[in-house]
Amino acid sequence: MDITLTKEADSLRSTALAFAQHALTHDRIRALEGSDGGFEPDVWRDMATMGWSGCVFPLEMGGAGLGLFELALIVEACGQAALPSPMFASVVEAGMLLLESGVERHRAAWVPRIAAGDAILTTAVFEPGNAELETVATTATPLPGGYRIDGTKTFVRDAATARAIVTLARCPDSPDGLALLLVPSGLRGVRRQRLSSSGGEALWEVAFDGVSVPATALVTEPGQALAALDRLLARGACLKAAELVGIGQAALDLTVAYAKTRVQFERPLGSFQAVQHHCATMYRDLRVCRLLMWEAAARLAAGQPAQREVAMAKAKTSDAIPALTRTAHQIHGAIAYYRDYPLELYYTRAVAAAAAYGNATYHRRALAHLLAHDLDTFRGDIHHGLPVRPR
Amino acid sequence: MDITLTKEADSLRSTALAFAQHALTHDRIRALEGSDGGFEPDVWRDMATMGWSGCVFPLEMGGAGLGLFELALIVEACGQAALPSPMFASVVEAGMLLLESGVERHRAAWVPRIAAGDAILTTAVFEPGNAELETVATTATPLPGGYRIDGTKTFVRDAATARAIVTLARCPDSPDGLALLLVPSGLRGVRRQRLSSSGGEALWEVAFDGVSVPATALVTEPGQALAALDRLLARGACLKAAELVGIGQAALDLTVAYAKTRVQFERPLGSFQAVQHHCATMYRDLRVCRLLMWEAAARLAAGQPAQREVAMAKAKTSDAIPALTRTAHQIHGAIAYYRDYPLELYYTRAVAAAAAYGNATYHRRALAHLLAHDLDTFRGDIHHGLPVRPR
Amino acid sequence: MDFDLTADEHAFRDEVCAFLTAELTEAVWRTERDPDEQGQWRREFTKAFRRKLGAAGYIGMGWPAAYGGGGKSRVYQTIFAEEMEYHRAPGLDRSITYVPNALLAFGTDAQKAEFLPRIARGELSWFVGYSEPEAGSDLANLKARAVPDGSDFVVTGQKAFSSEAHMAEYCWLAARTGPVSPKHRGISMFIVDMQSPGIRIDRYPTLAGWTHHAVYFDAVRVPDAHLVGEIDRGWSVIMGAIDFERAALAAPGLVAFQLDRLLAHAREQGRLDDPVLGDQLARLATEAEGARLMSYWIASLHAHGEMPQFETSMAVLCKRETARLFDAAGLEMLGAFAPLRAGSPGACFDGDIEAEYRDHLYFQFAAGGFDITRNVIAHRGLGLPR
Amino acid sequence: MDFDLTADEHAFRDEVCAFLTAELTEAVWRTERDPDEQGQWRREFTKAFRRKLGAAGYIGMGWPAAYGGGGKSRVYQTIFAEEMEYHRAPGLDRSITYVPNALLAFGTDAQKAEFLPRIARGELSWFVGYSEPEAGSDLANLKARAVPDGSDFVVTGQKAFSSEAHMAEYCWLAARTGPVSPKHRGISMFIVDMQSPGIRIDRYPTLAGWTHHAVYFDAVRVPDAHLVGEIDRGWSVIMGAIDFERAALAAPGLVAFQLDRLLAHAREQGRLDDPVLGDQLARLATEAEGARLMSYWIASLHAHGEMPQFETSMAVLCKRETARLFDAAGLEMLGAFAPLRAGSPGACFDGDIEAEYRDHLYFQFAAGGFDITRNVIAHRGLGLPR
Repeated sequence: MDITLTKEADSLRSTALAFAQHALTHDRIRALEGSDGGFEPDVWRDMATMGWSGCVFPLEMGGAGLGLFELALIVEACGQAALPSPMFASVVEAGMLLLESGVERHRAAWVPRIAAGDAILTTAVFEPGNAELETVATTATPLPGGYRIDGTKTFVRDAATARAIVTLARCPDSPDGLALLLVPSGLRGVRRQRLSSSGGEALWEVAFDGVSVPATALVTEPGQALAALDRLLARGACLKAAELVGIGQAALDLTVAYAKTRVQFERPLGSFQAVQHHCATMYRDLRVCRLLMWEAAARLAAGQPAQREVAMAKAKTSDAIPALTRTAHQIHGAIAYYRDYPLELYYTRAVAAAAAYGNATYHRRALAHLLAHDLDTFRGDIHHGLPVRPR
Repeated sequence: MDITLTKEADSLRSTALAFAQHALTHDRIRALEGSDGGFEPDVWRDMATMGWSGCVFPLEMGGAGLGLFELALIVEACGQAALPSPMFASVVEAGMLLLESGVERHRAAWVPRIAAGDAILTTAVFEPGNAELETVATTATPLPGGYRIDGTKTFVRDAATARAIVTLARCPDSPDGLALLLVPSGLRGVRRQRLSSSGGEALWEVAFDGVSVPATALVTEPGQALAALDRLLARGACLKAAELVGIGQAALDLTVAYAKTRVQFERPLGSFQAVQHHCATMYRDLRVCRLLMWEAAARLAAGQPAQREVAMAKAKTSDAIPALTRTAHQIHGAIAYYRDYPLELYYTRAVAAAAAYGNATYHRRALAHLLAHDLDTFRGDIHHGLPVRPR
Repeated sequence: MDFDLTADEHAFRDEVCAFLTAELTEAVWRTERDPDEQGQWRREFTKAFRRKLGAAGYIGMGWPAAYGGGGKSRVYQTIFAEEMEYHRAPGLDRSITYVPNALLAFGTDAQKAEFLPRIARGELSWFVGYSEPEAGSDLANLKARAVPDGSDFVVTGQKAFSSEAHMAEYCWLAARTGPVSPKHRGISMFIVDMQSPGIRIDRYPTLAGWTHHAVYFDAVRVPDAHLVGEIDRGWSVIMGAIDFERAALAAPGLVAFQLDRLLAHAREQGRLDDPVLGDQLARLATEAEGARLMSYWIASLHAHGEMPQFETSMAVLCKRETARLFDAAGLEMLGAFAPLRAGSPGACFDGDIEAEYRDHLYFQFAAGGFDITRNVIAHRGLGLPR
Repeated sequence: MDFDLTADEHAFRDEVCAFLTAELTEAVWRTERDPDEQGQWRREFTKAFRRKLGAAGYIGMGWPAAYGGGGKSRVYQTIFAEEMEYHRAPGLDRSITYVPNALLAFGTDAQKAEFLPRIARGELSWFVGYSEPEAGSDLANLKARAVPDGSDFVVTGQKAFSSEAHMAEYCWLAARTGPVSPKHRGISMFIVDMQSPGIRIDRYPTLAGWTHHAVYFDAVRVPDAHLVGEIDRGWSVIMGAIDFERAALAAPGLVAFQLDRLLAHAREQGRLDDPVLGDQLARLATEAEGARLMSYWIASLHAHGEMPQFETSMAVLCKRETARLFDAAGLEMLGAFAPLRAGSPGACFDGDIEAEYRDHLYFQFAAGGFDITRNVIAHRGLGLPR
């Protein structure tokens, strides 16, 4: 047991944060929010040069050979800086999916380009009115030599800049009834509409209207889509938790800095006990969030089962970090109510990250499901074995 | 709409509180907690003389002709003073049950004696392991000219001092399958065991082992037991909410008084902003509890449907008042951790009153049931009619 | 003690509800909204609507008959405010709640005669010039100065967080006329014509989407006759009028609307029988009922001639904390779709829940806010020492 | 970064668990409980149990080898503390956590030689004489005095809230030797033999059921040799040793036990699939996991040679707030049966949940408590001004 960052990890985090915090001005970040791309290509190139886009990929594919835990630290740093990039779409979603579950053809073709930052890919999983994945309505109908894809996907990240979209569809050819297909985004019949959304991500609704792809578009071996999807969802939830931790840290830092300098009633705001107690609670909650997120990320990185830990991390961060940003605003007062004060960046990003990959209610339902059906997993690795002393 | 106490009601409340707060010393209250009777007979006689035991009964039965709302004010005052009495068992439970639902024979025989404080009656409704009334296991088996009662009841108030116990049992003779029977507590086969319980009430488990009663023991007309029971449960929940409001007021008063005088770090404790904010929250919550309780009591008193209001009042008080007593202790610190400080009286009574007649979870389930099956009632009398503007 | 509306009150409520339903048609909702404005109604529409409120007799309801008032009790005013909030109607703000009541309490006869009839007709919008960049919660710290010069005062300074300044005919201004210490002394109140030379208004976008204003006064001349109350004694006007604002803020229509919206959503989704959601809606409905009762309790006290003070602050706190519970719970209930904004595919209620989650942030710090209000309750309500 | 126990740590954990399971048999639970004692074990049993802990090598685990210590990292100490709490075993308290570490840090060589071996063997119970009636959170306000007289000090005063005073061989005493102002100066630390003439102990029943003590010192003589640290500089000893106490208090075994108990109850009642209960248990389990990680995070920092300070306070706060969530949730889960106490028909877990709901009240105010701990986090952790 050793819950501390290694020197290397700590150094990675510091480097990432220093870069992320200086990459863009707040004005530029705000300006990017409405744009089609949603990020600054030059900054993404720099991130690739520093090895972040390749961080989690093997050396032989041009990556840095690090793991999911290090990726979480980078995502946290980007969250803390409110820095937009296609990291989530291209690396966390599509890139890692291809790395872990992709057939050799696609892995070899795309992972090195994703790692190098040369190509951006994304995924299309969720559907309108059906965000909880209970059913998938998009279909991949077998045609001679390929498939025809019909359906509408939503919450597709960076669809305007992605070369291709790894798309989930029902498919009768596969034993699990599902297929993940790589759809070049310029194909005829692929249409996209920008979602207007809280936070800084460029999210899209993407409609596939009789889109034809060849049989080689299949990303995973038959019957492997569901497993790949499970891993994608766990990874996405964990890394959104990491982003939330970064958001919370930024909101707390802004608040403490403001409380130390703002004077009201002839005293620094931060000398009022109510403000102190709010800040202490924020700090305590943030620490708990960070530890839960670290645990989930470390288990995923080690390939251990992490259903429980991911659900706990995402449930807790999705509740606590938006609450923390509300308290941050309460302490700031009117000054932070204006768009030119950076706190609002975190306020809105907390809403978006809390809702992405399952909000707190969703993940508590997942935990309750474990409780009902798999008590040992619910209780975790370190437990003492029920029943307790029968008294 | 007029949410203020009438002069008469306000005066009744003041009188009741003044009496209740001076009737017994705290030491005496503590000493009574373990005793079989659980209350001071002299004090109960005084309460009867002042008309409290008769408050809610009609003039022609020796009562004061007031209503349930006034009774709630008296129960609140007794809660605020931690004053034990058989008011709940004899008046709220058995007396009002007989008044509202009893056959003439029993009503005429018992209500005047209950009103005068000459006789104490109680009810036996709940059963061990089965506190939520989903099923009743106690049986009233028809015999020639009467019934044989078998079963065990729990949470029977004041069983040691009650002359008779109005007992709920399954009974094949009744259209609703239930009967309420008046069982003299001295009958052969009636055995009682004191529950050791948080708070000041004398609660008992009462076993009926082949107890024979005549056919005239039936308290209600056939088929009326369930309706009588529904009213009893609503009344009990509302008046436990009233008791909780009294408990909360006492805990807040003790805390504010202590915070004004206790000096720490060369300042009155109450000058610390954290203490001020705790107290303000207690006060706010207490006011909400009182208004919800008033509303429930006023509706019950007027004979209006009050499912929603009673459930809200009991759910909120059962959550908020125990929490308030915890905060009261947090502010007091070590001094109130000792038994000789009166705060513990309220701490333990809050637990007992919150659990009696359905705790917060129970009443929220009742509200959720309304939500699912009777949305209009869930929303309350004053609502604007769903759906809201469709935008 | 009566928790039901009387027949008269019920009729009044139905009348207001019918008025608002008739005025705020679907077409109006389509054409008159403006995301740049606080409250999100076009400013011309707000001004026109306020005139309609005046014509319908809803503005002076509680004033003495001598000033054209209807002499209706606070219960009616609360019913009116509840309906206005529930229907999210424009125009019920400081211009008709705060300023006329402050004028009635502290104005000269001439000032009353000059302004009250026009306010009653809904003709005037007011900007309340209190806050400054360095004077928020600590209002007495304000620095704007008014210097006597002949029969005028000359005002110079800057006001911040200035709601409706861009559409106001007049400003209800606090400025320093006397010494800086003790800070609460030396403040005076003025009525300033917003057409006066020397006034400049800047716009600042808020995170809620709408535009707020800052107002700069550069040697603006205000006649003596528009000094309200005694010179250097403006603090007592500010303090004495606080309750007028609070009482309006405590109206429970917002949380009633928030509850009904979530219920409508749950019903539409067939989730009224979801146990976890049911438990949460039970909690929220209970809090909403508490907030409603608090509001009518304050109204009842006023109707009995009592003068609730910290109790009104408590009612505002209760209403606003409850509204914030609804804001967060609403997002949670929308799940993955919570962040979607107006016009976006997939947005529920046109993104209103997320928009309000941002907008209502000011509940937590403005007009006292959650922390300062707790101070007030502790000091004035419980007598705890400073 | 490794969230799993190493093989060695796992083995140690299993060993401690086996030791405690073997020692705390059903028979022991039946015969050795005493509701009059804090922790509810008979005092003789607690003392005997502590000797067993000593014999098993669990007491000096973290001390330097020179003093008979095992040199085991804080992770092992946390594992041990977690197991002790989970099994609700007696004896892990200030006598083996606080006092020996304070002695190691501040004692003379002679004091270490005199006391450490006996502490390591589990022979000594200590009463920590800090709090007084007027010196609770404001500890520097203490009034007990120690006056030099020849080669002794003469101690007079009163101590309150004195855990284990009735069974202690020694007192670790804070008394005033110097000026009253500034309050933090002029305090000195002493080791006092509890058999000394002039010591009287009174008993006070607590609301938790057990008996607490007050200790009266009437001209009690303490030899110079038992002064700890410099005269008048006791405050730095108190402050320097705070972390020793905090680290032990942060152990997460209590909340793990509380969670498992509720899970056992839900399973027994066939309610593991109740959605509302499931939602609540999901929340509680998440908080419990957070508290566990906080505790091992602190241990990891120590194992790396870092010196966490306010972080340890934060871990204690987190553990204790979580425990209080469990206390209230436990009562709620028991429903109507929640108030029933030990021995009563119908009592679940022999009334332990209600008893702990009372007992754990002290979490909220003792050893800093929730409010003072937040002050500490704000000042030391975030650097907010006083």
